[in-house]
Amino acid sequence: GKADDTLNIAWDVEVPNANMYFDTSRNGVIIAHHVWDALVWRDPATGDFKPALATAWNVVNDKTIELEIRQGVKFHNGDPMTADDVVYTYNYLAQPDNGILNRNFSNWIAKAEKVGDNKVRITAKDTTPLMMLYITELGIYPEKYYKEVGPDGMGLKPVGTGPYKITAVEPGKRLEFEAFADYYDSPKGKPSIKKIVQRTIPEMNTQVVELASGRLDWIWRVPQDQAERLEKSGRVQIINADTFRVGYLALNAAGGPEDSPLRKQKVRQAINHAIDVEGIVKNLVRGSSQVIHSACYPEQFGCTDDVKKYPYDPAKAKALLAEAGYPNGFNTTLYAYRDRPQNEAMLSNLAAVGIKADLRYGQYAATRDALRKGEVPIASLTWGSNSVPDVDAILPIFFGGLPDDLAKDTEVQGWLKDAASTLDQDKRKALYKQALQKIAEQAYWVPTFTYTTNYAISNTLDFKPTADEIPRFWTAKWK
Amino acid sequence: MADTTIPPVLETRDLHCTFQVRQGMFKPKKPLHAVNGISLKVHKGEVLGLVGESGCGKSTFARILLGLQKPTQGDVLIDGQATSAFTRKQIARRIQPIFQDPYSSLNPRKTIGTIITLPLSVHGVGDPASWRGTVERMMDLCGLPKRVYDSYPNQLSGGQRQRVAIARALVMQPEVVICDEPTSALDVSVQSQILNLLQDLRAELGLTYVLISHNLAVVEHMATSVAVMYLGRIVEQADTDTLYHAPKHPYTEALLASVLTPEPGKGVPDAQLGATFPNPINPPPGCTFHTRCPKAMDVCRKVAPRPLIVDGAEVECHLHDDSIRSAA
Amino acid sequence: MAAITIPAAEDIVGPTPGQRLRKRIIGHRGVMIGAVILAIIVLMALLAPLLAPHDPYTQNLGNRIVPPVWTDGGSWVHPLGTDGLGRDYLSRLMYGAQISLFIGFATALISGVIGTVMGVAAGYFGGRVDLVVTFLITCRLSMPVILVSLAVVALVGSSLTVVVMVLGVLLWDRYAVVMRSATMQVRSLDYVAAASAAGCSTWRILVSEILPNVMNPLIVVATLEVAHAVLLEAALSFLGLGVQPPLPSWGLMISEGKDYLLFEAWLITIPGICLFALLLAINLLGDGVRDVTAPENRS
Amino acid sequence: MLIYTLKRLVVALLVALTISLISFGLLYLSGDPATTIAGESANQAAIEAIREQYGFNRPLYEQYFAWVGRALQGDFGTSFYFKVPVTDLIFERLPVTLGLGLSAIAFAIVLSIPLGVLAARYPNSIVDRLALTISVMGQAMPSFWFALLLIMVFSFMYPLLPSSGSETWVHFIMPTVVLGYYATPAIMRLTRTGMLEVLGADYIRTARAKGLRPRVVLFKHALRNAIIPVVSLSAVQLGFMLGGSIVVETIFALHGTGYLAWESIRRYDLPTVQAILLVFSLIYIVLTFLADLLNAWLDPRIRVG
Amino acid sequence: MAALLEVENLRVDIPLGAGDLHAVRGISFQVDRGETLCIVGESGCGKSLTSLSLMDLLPPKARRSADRLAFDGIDLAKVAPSAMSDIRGNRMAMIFQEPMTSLNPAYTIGNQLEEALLRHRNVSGREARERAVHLLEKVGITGAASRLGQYPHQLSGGLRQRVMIAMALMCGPELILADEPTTALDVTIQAQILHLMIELQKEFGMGMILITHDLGIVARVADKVAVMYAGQIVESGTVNEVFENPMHPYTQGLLRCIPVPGKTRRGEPLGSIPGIVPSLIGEMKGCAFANRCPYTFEACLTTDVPLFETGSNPNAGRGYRCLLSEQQCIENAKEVA
Ligand SMILES: Nc1ncnc2c1ncn2[C@@H]1O[C@H](COP(=O)(O)OP(=O)(O)OP(=O)(O)O)[C@@H](O)[C@H]1O
Ligand SMILES: Nc1ncnc2c1ncn2[C@@H]1O[C@H](COP(=O)(O)OP(=O)(O)OP(=O)(O)O)[C@@H](O)[C@H]1O
Ligand SMILES: [Mg+2]
Ligand SMILES: [Mg+2]
Repeated sequence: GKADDTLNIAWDVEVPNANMYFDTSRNGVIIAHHVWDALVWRDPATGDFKPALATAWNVVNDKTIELEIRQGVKFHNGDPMTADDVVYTYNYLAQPDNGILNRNFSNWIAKAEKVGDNKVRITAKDTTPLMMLYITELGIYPEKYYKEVGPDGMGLKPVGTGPYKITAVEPGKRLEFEAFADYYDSPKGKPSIKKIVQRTIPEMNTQVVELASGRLDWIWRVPQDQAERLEKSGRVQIINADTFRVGYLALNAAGGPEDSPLRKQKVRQAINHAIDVEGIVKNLVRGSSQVIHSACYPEQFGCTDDVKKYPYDPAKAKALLAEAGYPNGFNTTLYAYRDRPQNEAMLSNLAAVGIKADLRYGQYAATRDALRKGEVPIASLTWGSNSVPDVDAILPIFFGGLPDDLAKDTEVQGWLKDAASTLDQDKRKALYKQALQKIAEQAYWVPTFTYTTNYAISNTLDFKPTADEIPRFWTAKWK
Repeated sequence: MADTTIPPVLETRDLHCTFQVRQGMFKPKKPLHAVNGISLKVHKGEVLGLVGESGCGKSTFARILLGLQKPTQGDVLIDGQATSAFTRKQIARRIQPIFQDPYSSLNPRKTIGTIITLPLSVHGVGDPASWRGTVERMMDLCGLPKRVYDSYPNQLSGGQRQRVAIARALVMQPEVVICDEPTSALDVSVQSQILNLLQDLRAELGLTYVLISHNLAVVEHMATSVAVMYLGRIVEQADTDTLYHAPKHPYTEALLASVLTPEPGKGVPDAQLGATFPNPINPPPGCTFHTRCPKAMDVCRKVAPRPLIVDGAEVECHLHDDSIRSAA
Repeated sequence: MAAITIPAAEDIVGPTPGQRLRKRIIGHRGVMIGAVILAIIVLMALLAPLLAPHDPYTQNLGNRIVPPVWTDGGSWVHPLGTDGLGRDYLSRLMYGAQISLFIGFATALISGVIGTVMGVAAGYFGGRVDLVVTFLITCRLSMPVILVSLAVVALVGSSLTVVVMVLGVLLWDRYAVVMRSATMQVRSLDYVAAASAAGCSTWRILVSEILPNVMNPLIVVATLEVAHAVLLEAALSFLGLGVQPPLPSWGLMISEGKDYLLFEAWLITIPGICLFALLLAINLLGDGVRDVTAPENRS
Repeated sequence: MLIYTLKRLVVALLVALTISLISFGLLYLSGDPATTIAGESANQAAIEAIREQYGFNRPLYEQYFAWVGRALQGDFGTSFYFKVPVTDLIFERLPVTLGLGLSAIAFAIVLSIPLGVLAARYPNSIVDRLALTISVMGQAMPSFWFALLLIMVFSFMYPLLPSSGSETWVHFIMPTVVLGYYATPAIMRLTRTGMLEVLGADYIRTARAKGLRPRVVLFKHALRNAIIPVVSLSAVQLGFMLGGSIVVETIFALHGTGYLAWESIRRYDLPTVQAILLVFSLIYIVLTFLADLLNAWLDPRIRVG
Repeated sequence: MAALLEVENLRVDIPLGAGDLHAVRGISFQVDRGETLCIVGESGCGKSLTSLSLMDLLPPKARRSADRLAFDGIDLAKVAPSAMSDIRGNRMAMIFQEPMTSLNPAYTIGNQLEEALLRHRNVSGREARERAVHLLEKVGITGAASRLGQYPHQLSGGLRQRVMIAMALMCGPELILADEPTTALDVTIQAQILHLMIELQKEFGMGMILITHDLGIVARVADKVAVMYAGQIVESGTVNEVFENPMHPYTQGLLRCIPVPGKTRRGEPLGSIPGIVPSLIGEMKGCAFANRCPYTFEACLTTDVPLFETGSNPNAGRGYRCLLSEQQCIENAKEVA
């Protein structure tokens, strides 16, 4: 609370450890942002890149970048941060057998080398349009300390250069952060709150009760209904913020049995028409959630709304089904792993046009496994793009021929490949637009809506969320 | 005795039955010789009385005769044929039981009619239509009113239940009936009814009984010959008159002395057997009775007596073994 | 002293066991209360298609979380209000009764068959059979049901069939334990020996002598296991692994109402109370049957 | 005694083996855990690497025997999720669960034995009715529902008790009540029927015939004998509480083994789930063994053969 | 001087769902010091309830009433429960039927023996122990001192019953109530126990009420006999009078039922009493034995039969409850013999 200058926060998931490269969860990313700084910092408000541990940089060519390393930065354990640490970190990440889990941001790295006292050159394996973005996500590890303690030691006693240092780790239970007194003059700014204590509380009601009784100051992902009523009670403040996460129904357009109705474009279009996304957003999801029509988050680079739209029209859906040879609809299965009410609503939309779907509600992993085996006709899924503000973080995964690609549209795959291998941003944009239009035309997906998150925070706290779902507590203040 | 050319209806040869019992949860199992070498013959029409203290193995012996318990050693012969060659069903046709407790020997969920019909239906005797007649005749014979055919056991008195048990045992017309304490759960007034019934039925149907009882007066009244059991063995066996008038074994003597007849003024005799009953799991060495025997000799503590025939009685006691006595 | 009528002593024939049982059941308050509640719930479940005011699956997103009629804003259109998807709560409760009862009885049936067979076999044959069964019981008891069923349901995927099968395969322990000891008791009684001595086959003894006489404890266990299964399904549903929506089991309704606990408590209290009433009724019934059939109650 | 203990040990071992087999088959037959470990954003290569690293591509029986071999040395492998030895993980969290279980059983005993005794002493009295009501309610109340209601009342409407965490004993009050209440009916019933039965026993009549005071008869002669089955039951109930702790720990955010088990199931953290199942069953077996010993100590018929 | 125990018109009723069960229906008797009264009757005739009602140990729902219930001049019907418990086990002691279940399995017999003395006498533990050893020896248990540490289950039935006797004697009671003390025992042990009880009773000069259903025991042990049927005493008197001249048809019937070695002829039918005991629930009219009696006439069914006193010595309490004349009864008895 404000009284002891300690920010008490709760998450519903256990944090396995505090070693950022060994935790792929959202919480791992949040911890990483607090404990480790990267070479470059991206301002979430403007999207500009600003110098962090590197004071300046120079893109040498398609695959190479050189950076000037900042002097006088200290790690949490007191060691100075040097170019050697940077080189070590990047080369460590480039090793294929290092066992790290978070490879999306790092598997482009070919090598890093020191090219001057404070100068580092980083080479990519391929043309990497998002190189700068990735660099902002890669925290720098202390070479000496990390060699000493290894990944496990790092997980229990993390050391970085970030605005908060971790003072206690009880895996799965709690983490304690303390503002780092020697934090350099970073574009992130100096932290204002002295201590942060994170606890894991799985049950949302318990979280809310603890918040209401003052034992917590910050929680998030509060269900909309509960959030609205909490706000009304006046005991806490509610902030509804956008996220990069979008929801969609993936339709198995290329797989499944030979006579699968979903192989027919008309059927897929019918499904698009059948689902009352607008109604669901307006009545159920609410907040600042928006309806989307293309397979990406609207603010992402390359995303466009200029695609074929399918307004809610059950009659048309029925007509399309009839045209496709299913005047009485058909039976199918809908796989889902979260947001039961929304899925039930969609289920009833489908039922209204004659598509009787069983809900198969299970674990995310099980759903995705089944999906990859081609056993899933319709899956209700979401994707958060790892908070990357570029469609590169979504389209190639689902339409670029990877295992999650159900459409298997070689044309789209080709465009996406082209887009990934050029640095020409306009060209990329055009290619993505082409792809998104075809995806919509073919109705491979039913894009639904963007997700928002409700933050419930104590009245004394001044906190501003960002769309990338990374709470930045170093910017939080007591009122 | 009986004609030796006709084999006895029932004969046992060196019958043993050993249980493995656990004395406490933490103790290993130990053998308990419940029946420890019994050889007996029962001739047609005889009533063999079997007496002995509680736990000496009478019921176990009865269960073996009925084929309900496998002997660990030895044979039971019916009409000279070993029952090990018979199925349970074949034994059932010839030997039937009457149990002590008329409350637990009738299935409370079945009507009297069904209970008595059971043996008929198991053996498929005659056609089912005739069963009811047969059963009612049997009930009549056992003094049961026809009305109770559709009653349940809990609606009957103890004596009536015992009559049902008897009817069930006799409906197949077996040769031998094993009565394991048939009256000890009943009041005297009912006991005499049942005993009379058993006598009548025996005469009428030519039955052979093995009558187990701890009531010596009852045995004397019913039996033609008597066997006295002690710790799994028959220690004395003779025809009833011989045994009651000239008991040979000290244990038989003590038993007879302990019978309390309703004759005022005679006082309570002191049988002079010690207060302790030996533990059947750890039977005393030598003659198992020596710990309580008022006439015990040194030899009794070491050597088990052998069966002897003395004045028409078979007895296992060193007192009657001339070779031992002359040695002593 | 001839012509007088003395009532024949043998005439004293009491009521049959069935009659006595009926009389005692009627006289037992717990049984009656339990039976009445259960009858109401069963009727509600059976007559749901006739009685329910709305279709339990029809959503009306514009009409969500309407409070019940006795609170401000409630109306008789939806006497118990509507849920988070605007479905009529009363109708869902009625159909939910079907599901919850089905789970309870189907599970009890499956586990009853497994447990009774095992228990009776162990009790009757003793020896090695008993050893094996006892060992299986120990194994089963040493695994927490909820943990195992959670694991299985999580891995296999949850659905009504899966839940019933999993619980059915897990909840046989009490049957086995009780049937084993009941059978042991009955087995040592003389009427079994008599049947055996009459030449009955083992099968016949088991079916016609043993089984009818272990029926009472079996019924008691069965009722209690119905309650147990309903409760477990509710717990699974609560953890998100029970029956699948839109099927409305009461456990699932509680789980769905959970999000509204603090502000719209009726969404969780109403199905909670229904579940409570059902479990109460079954337990009262089971306990009552135990009382009524207990041997000390014979007099 | 020694032989008895050895026999129990063998049984325990067999049970453990059976359970490990069941849990192994159960978990591994149900799909490929690699996807889960890799996480949402992992690509195919990462999944392959993990499959290789953990040996999921080897035949099942090989995996099983390798696992048993290591388990026999006390090594249950490394948690997929936490990347620490499962043994450490479990033993770190066990105290919370055991503490909760013990306080819950203590609560149940303290509530149910006196009530059970009184109910048996005064059958059909108000106390008896009360005891009956408490026990019937306990049987009929889903524990998660009860827990949520308690939170609503005692933390939200009247903020008296903390609803999460395990720092002080105050944090344990509500979880203890919820979990303990769950075991109360069975214990109370057994105490009551046991007492009723014992009070009708011949030796109680003997004690009264000696002119002993009612208090002495009730506590010295009756309770002592009625308590014996209650001891076993309490141990068994304590074992059952391990399962019950899943729900309770989740709601009250107690980081014990029950919650770990549930989360591990959701995370496909197979080594952890397996180890917890095994540990739970071993605890159960140890508990019943202890109960038997305690019984033997309480009951001279067993103690003195 | 008044007798040690005087009972007049003792009734015990047990309310049941179907009506009151009149288990004991107005019985009267007296026992003096050094005297043995045997109460004999068939199962369910109310023998145990009679003895329990004397000790105030009836089951909770049973109700007791009596015109007079005096022990050594103390009115037992009026004393407070605590005063009654001071008498119980102290001046009046009881021995029960089931030696197997009448001792608490959880405590050593030493503990259970001493407990009785420590409750009623202000003695040290050592003294109690000595008395226990003394009495155990007295009842014929060898190695008494070492037995104190044993638990009931380690003793055989006969030994347990001896322990029960010793326990009853711990406080030196003036009256002993023994409810079927030997029914569960083997014949040889039964004889020993009865023998022992008679000796001890003589030695301590106690009054004794011995309850049994075995006429053999009665004949050998009793000074006075009361024959019970359906909650009433149907015949009473000294042992010789009752056995030699049974007046009541029931007593006569009972005596005919028993085979006596040497007297009854082998294989000949025994006498018997047909039918069964009437239900004791609800009011009963007429003679309770009427439905089984060979001499029943109309009045038997309607008239409540009083206990007719007879015999030369009024103190002997000779009486019978039958409408037949004394002469008739004696003639019937002769038929029997
Ligand atoms: N199934 C069994 N398992 C172990 N021991 C047994 C078994 N049946 C009988 N025994 C033991 O064998 C001995 C003989 O028992 P049995 O029942 O034959 O005696 P009994 O002479 O009929 O006694 P009673 O007069 O009390 O009926 C007893 O010590 C008894 O404990
Ligand atoms: N607690 C009780 N509740 C109801 N009825 C009882 C109770 N105790 C005894 N009775 C009934 O009272 C009558 C007399 O019982 P009592 O025990 O005195 O008989 P008894 O002569 O001692 O018989 P037994 O020879 O079987 O011991 C019986 O009909 C019995 O059923
Ligand atoms: Mg026997
Ligand atoms: Mg009695």
